[in-house]
Amino acid sequence: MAGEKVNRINLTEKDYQGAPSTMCRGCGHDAISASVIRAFYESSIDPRKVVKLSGIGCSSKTPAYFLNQSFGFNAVHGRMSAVATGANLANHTLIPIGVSGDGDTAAIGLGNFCHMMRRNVNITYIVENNGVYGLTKGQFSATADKGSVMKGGKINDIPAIDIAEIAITMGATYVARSFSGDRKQLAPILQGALAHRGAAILDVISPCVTFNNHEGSTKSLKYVKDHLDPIHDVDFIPHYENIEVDYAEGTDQEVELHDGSRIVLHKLGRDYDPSNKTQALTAIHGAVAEGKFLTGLIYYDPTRAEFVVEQNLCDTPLADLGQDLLQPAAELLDKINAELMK
Amino acid sequence: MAGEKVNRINLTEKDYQGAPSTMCRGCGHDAISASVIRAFYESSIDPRKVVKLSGIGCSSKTPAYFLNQSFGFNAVHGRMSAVATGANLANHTLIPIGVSGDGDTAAIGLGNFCHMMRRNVNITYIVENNGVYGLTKGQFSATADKGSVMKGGKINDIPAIDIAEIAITMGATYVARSFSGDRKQLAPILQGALAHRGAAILDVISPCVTFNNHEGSTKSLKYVKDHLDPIHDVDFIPHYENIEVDYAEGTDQEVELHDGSRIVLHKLGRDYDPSNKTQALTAIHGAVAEGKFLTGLIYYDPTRAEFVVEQNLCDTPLADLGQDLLQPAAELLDKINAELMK
Amino acid sequence: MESPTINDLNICIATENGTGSASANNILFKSIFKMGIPCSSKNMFPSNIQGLPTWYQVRACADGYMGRKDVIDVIVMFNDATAAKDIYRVRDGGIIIYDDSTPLQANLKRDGVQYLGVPANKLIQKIVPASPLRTKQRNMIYVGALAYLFGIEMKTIKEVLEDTFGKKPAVIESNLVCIEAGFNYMKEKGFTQSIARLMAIPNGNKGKIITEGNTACALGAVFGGVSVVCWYPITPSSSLAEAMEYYFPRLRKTKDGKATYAIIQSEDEIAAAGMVVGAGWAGARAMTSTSGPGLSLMNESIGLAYFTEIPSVFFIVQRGGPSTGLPTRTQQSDIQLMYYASHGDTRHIMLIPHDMKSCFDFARRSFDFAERFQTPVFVAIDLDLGMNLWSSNPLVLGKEPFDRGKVLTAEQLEQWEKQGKKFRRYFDMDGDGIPYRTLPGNMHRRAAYFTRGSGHDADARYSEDEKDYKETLDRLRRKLETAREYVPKPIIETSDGAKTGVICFGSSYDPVREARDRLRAAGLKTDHLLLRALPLGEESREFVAAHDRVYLVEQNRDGQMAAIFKEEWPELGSRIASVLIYDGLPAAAGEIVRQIKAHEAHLRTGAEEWREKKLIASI
Amino acid sequence: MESPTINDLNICIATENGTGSASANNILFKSIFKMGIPCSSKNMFPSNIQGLPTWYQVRACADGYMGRKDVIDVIVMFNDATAAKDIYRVRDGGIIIYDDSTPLQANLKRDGVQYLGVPANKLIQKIVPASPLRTKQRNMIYVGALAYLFGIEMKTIKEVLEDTFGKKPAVIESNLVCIEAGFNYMKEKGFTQSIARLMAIPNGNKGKIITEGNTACALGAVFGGVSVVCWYPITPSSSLAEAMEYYFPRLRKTKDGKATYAIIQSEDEIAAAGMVVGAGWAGARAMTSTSGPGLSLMNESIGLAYFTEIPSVFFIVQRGGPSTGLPTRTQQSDIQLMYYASHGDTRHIMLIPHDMKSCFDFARRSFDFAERFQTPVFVAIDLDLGMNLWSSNPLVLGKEPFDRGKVLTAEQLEQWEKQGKKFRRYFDMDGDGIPYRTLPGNMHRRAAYFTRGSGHDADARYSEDEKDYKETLDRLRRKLETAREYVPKPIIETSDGAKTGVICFGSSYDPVREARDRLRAAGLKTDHLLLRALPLGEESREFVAAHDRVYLVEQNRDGQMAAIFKEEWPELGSRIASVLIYDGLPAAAGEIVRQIKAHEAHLRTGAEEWREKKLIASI
Ligand SMILES: Cc1ncc(C[n+]2csc(CCOP(=O)(O)OP(=O)(O)O)c2C)c(N)n1
Ligand SMILES: Cc1ncc(C[n+]2csc(CCOP(=O)(O)OP(=O)(O)O)c2C)c(N)n1
Ligand code: SF4
Ligand code: SF4
Ligand SMILES: [Mg+2]
Ligand SMILES: [Mg+2]
Repeated sequence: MAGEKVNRINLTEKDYQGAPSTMCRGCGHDAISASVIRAFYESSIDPRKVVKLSGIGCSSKTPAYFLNQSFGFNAVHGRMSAVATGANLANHTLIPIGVSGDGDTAAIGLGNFCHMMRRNVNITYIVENNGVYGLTKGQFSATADKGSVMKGGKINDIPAIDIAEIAITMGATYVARSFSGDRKQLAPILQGALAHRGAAILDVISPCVTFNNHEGSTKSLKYVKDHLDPIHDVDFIPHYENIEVDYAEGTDQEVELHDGSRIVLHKLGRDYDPSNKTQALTAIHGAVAEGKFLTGLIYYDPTRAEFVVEQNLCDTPLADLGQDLLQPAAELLDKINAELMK
Repeated sequence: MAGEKVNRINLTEKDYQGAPSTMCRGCGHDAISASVIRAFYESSIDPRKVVKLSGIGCSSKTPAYFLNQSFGFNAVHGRMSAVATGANLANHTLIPIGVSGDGDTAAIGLGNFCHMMRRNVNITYIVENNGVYGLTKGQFSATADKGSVMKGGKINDIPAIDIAEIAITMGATYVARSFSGDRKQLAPILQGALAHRGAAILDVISPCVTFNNHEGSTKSLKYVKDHLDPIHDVDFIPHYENIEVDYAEGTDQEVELHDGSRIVLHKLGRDYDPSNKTQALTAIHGAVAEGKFLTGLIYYDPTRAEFVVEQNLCDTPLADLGQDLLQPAAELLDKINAELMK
Repeated sequence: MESPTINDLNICIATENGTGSASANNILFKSIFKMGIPCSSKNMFPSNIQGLPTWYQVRACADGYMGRKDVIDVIVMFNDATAAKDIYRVRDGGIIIYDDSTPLQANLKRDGVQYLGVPANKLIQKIVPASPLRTKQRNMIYVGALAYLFGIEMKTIKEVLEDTFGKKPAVIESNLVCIEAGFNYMKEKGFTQSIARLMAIPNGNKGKIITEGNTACALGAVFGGVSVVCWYPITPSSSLAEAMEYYFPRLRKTKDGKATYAIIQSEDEIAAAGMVVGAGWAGARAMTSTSGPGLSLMNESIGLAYFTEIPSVFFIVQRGGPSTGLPTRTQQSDIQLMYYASHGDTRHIMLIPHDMKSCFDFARRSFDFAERFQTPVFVAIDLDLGMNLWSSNPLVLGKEPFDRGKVLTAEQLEQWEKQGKKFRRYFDMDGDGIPYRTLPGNMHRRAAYFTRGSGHDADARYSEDEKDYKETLDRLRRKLETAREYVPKPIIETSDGAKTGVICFGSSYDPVREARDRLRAAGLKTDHLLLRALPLGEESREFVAAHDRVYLVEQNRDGQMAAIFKEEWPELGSRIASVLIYDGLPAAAGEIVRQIKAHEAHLRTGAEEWREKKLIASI
Repeated sequence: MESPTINDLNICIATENGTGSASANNILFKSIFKMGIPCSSKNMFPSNIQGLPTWYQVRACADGYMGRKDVIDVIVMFNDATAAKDIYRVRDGGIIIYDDSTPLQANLKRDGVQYLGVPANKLIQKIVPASPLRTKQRNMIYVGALAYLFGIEMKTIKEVLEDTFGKKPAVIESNLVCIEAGFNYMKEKGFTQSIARLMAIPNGNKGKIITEGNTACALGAVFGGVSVVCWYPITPSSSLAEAMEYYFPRLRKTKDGKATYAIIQSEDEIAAAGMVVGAGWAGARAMTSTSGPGLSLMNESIGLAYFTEIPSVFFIVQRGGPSTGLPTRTQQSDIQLMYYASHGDTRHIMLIPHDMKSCFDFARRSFDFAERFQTPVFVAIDLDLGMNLWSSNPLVLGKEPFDRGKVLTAEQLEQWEKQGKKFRRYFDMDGDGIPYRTLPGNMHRRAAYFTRGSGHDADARYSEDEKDYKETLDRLRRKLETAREYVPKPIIETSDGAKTGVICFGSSYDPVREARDRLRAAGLKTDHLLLRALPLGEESREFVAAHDRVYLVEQNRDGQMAAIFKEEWPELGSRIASVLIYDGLPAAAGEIVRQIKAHEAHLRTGAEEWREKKLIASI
């Protein structure tokens, strides 16, 4: 242990690990877990304040493989968004990270997912997007591209749902896309999401090496690598670091997050303003038309209040309130009785 | 009867009526039913070839109030899209018209609705959008605008789902918005939808005079009338009418539908190309930002094949196939047995 | 000619909904109540907002029976659409009050009843200028007419108007004018009747409240400390959540005006259930309320809560099923669905109130049960209890502290460690099947665990091991066995030497009480067991065993509760005969008496009954 | 030393999943099968794609019992993660085959068994160059080792390799080399064993097929004329729909290459059920397939189909519940959920196959039942039947024409009109509870009607009338009564004078057959009833009535089928004792024998049993 690097709260990166993974060797999901570990470590977040939530699928198993010291809830297929909303209401001081799959989120879970975003529930919600149902052995998911080929040869005849597009449309306030293999991009995006209060949706392309890694698939490792289209390079500066960054005028852009942390976007050849909804959608449409994966912080809306704020909840988490605050006085019942006598 | 006007198949408009309505007097839904009757009559569609589908809600009751001679199915809450998809597969020669509410479609039914559009299932799908749950007495629906006031005084704190926006995003191929009170616009749009093969989604603002017609509501009759923003005037020319229309160069635009019918759009002061997805979304965003209801044919995609075509179904409706075609020969089973001996 | 009964009268008012009759009916009912007469009301309304038939029954009953009465003494026939049938709803010798602004149509005439015409349309045209109000206030005419005919005091009516419309004298006045018009018309015509008279009973209903089960449940939950409510509108449960929306801001704000609750209208029932599970997991007292279709949709999440052992409360206000069925009519037909909800081996705790006080008490205590047993708990009522007005003694807040169950705080965990005890999320340390839990946010380094709906071991680790799995299932069953002794016990009434028992639950209670009195009068003494919870306990077994024959009254077609009895105690099963009411109307004593008498007249053995079953449905 | 049994051997292979052992196991099983020896296989695999423990059991059984055997003769211990437990899975006197490339760890040693080491890692390193294939082919080593030890013929193995890999001689060769390496190593070492020998039986399995229940069901549906299939992936039912995706294009194309079917992977189970209802309504033979969680989600739509009377078929492949439970293990724990599915009073027809032929036949005929009764029909199997390989006589296509039920064409409607008969959608013209229907697209002017899940009258008009409503419910119940006589009858085996009966269904059949033989050998004669459908019929009642004691064997914790018997015939209920297996493993005769013997040794009355129940779960 001696000499091992620790973060601001004196934890090593190891302290953020979980149980050994049971993913297939090479699965993109494992790479994402590693980025999650990195992000929490780097942001010095106390794992005991974190709750890990998921649905059902290979992806949804992964919360067991990071942050061993956090509470976790592997719920039912497609309903993580609802469960997370409930947990958030019960205790808004917890830091929720959700992991889901493209089947879990965009097929069975689509309706609830959309409404969670509409409410701007505070969560860092990762869709580990591989275009297939991994755990049930390789059927097309709703993010499979039209024309993509299944392992058995079947061709998908319906257009894909674009997670980032629907997230922006439905009111998510922090929307990014990344690639499981790109920890350099993904980790700071995750840190930003954790600092953001509201629905942060991360569409992370995460190749399924077992069922969707063949010729003809548009989510194979090779295909994805060949078609990445990053908007910008991303850096994260935590709120407690008082760094004054030297921005290259016109090429770097700073985005301030709710807790004072900042995300710095380093331009890559194009102008891009993540706070413009229409522009964001246009950029996505353009990339999709070219068969590319637009990555980076695609959309960011700092203005909307998160869900629990709209609910005007008391500061103490509802879960922590005692009978004194939860039970009105008996006299108030008498008053109501009196009214009901009229 | 003598002297009553008949259409090309010798039916009077009365022949398209249904049972007496049980809507509240003045309900927008009744006005829409009248437009439906008008559209079918004008397009000379044989009601016996039509199927009427709906979910649950005031709106969903209305199929009983038009086209008495058609089969109808008032299914369960939010599942009309799935039921319609099944019916379409069983018999693709039927002409499906679906009526739903904003609660039915945008709340409980959202996920299934999105996937129906993704599949481009052939249907004319009307959302009778009043921003509330009428049948359960006036709670906010998912299309209630942020800031809109409920009858009891409660204020909605979540942004509305825009039916047209989500329809375009999810792959619907004919997307329009109209107003229950504007039969002149709605009827031809409906005729166009019926001529279109694919998912035609009509977001029809339809004030609930009982629960959402007060000051502070953004879906009251008055508010809606004051905020309509039509893109164009709409005319419908059925395929059997060989009219050569004299278009005012630069102001009229013709849209050809799958059966050879045409929709003529008469410009109202702005250039608008309904075949441009990004432009359509931008126009919607613009109108929403101004608190306006953009109406007209907002988006049209003639290129995508409807769902059953992608399924390569035989011409005879599946429902009409006999045992001769449905049951493979016994010898084929023997062959399979032989394979299973290996 | 019969001589008038005193305070025994059953009035049925037939109108069209959306015409404002609700207000008139309310005044009528409350006036009788205010006179101190025991009375009840039943609203048979359509699943539609305007223009469909609706019936409202007000029953005054000196003997205090609150159930619906199926024999109608007077019908107010104010709905043309149903008039042809309505004239036969009234008993022979009864009274039909109709609007004789136009002459009575021939097909609306029948023998053996007294017709009394009141020209409501004409009267109202004189009083109210053409306005939407006119249709509404026309209904006040029959209030006045009934008042005159049966002796409802105008002074009481005025009081009720004041109570109802509070500080709006203009409204009070305008209604009063119409009521008086009806009253005076009858008086001028010199109409009389001789079937019943209502007479004030001083202090008769003193201290009594009037409320609906949904309100009582809502208050129970609010006083029970619920802090997360997620719901989706559905009749007849919406008004439960809406009552909470009304009471929460008044009762559950902190000093600085912040909420100690969250009440969320979700996008559907699956979301509502999911949110409740999430909130229960995170430590809040969480609930949802719904009816049949919503319950069906919640099935998967209920199984999740059962298997992961998350406290969660489901208020189910039953309506007519299957499918959309009759959303505005009453049934008790979701009993099996609740008890067995979800796939796999599941059985759930159900609390079954039967009156306003138990609605309040059980709602309040449901959270104690849910947290004690770490499991979904159902509070099962029905439309009759939930949406009809019931008179009741005032609600009383019990003094017991909340039972938060086996939750370990960080401090307790520290203690445990010192004592060498290990926190194991799913370990049955106490032998009662109930494990200990910690709440997310607990900062003790051993507090965190992983919750999953898939197989797990006693330490909450993923496991597909057959022994772990069986152990979990066995422990869950053990938990249910523990619950048997814990849930509210049945209330048993015995009379000396009765060999026949009657069992019922929920809204059947009052009709059964009345039916038993009638049966006793007819020579059949019965004992009674009011079932108040599932799983069944020893008392219920003993009750069945102690009687030769037990009638189990329930409001469904298939004898769903009887099936649960038979499953538990097959050896006693053949003693149980089902009394089944399932036409959507609130249970009435008359039908219960009829069925029991028919059964007594023709006692059958089990095997015969089985053979006959095939025919029964067609009778 | 025992002398070797002939063709009686139970091998268990413990590996890690995703390592390609499935292929080796398949070759092993098929080789024994090809030798003509009656045999069966059970796959206990994890709910994960790679890296978790998996066990595969191959049982050769001269007596032809196909159930899982809980006594294991030989274990192939190729998974380090489970080895410490695996060594105790094998019986005393049994054999452990392990990889002795490295020496056996101390904790993996036990007494009373024979250890045989084969250095699989070392051998494979020599044969296969470092490649992903290596891990996979390492498994072939144990095939060779077992072949040598127990006498599986190499020539048969070669045949199976050829059958399996068809035209890929390189693959055949590379696998063969590995198998031979294992074979030769054992031979060189001169290893012997004396517990069992496998000996070819000429023509032993001649004419037999090997398949899975999911495939047999899929074929049944394809030959049964299903034309709309909507499904959502879920283990263990996915392979049913996937088998259809495989067979449809081969069997159900028109001459011009178009499809006479649609098979749609829907976005969730609610959509799948909704689509099926829509398709059934529009006249197609429509089905879905799912497992517990999907069934829970489909509840609302099932009620819709029941109440609107729409033919629809639900294939339910049961797995370990509740909740996500054990998705890759077997149970029969959704019996009550299927039978009572949805809210309100609902009961459904269930077909319960028990072998490959009945899977095929019932799947095929399910559409006849659905269309005849215009209602949801369940075909209920479980993972054991559905996903394990079973040997069977060939599937035979019955010659009966489809029964499309009471569907009226335009021509028939014309006839009816002439005869003065009126088409009334929900009218019980024939007294059997089943009305007539027309299909959308029927051009007769009287054909159209309106379908709704809300209350309706006999003419399909909206109705909230209590009489209409009760009539509908009664007729639906009558329909169920009609179905009792119509559904597949139980198969009854009696032996002279047995006072004890055994009832089982589905995948329990073979284990029960074996258990009964063992019990008979031990002096307890039993009769047997194989239940094949719900609702229950007269034969089942008579069977229970004819025996003093009836053991009802089922694979769930709560005795769900027993509850249905008790509900039907309470007077017979106390004769029924439940034999319950619910650890997720396929039922084994040993456990059934154990439970029955224990029960016989300590016969209890119903009341005692009830008191004990509370303790049972903790045993
Ligand atoms: C209600 C329900 N339906 C179906 C399933 C089966 N199921 C398990 S995981 C899964 C899909 C997972 O796909 P995805 O979310 O993309 O995750 P991945 O495995 O690809 O990471 C399905 C359909 C289930 N568990 N529950
Ligand atoms: C599963 C289910 N949940 C809830 C309901 C109750 N319900 C009936 S209609 C309705 C909302 C209808 O709103 P909308 O679709 O907007 O139609 P509108 O009445 O406004 O035309 C609801 C929630 C139901 N019938 N089924
Ligand atoms: S199956 Fe695919 S998604 Fe699942 S663990 Fe393996 S590689 Fe990853
Ligand atoms: S309640 Fe509203 S939506 Fe329903 S019928 Fe009345 S006006 Fe129309
Ligand atoms: Mg996936
Ligand atoms: Mg609405």
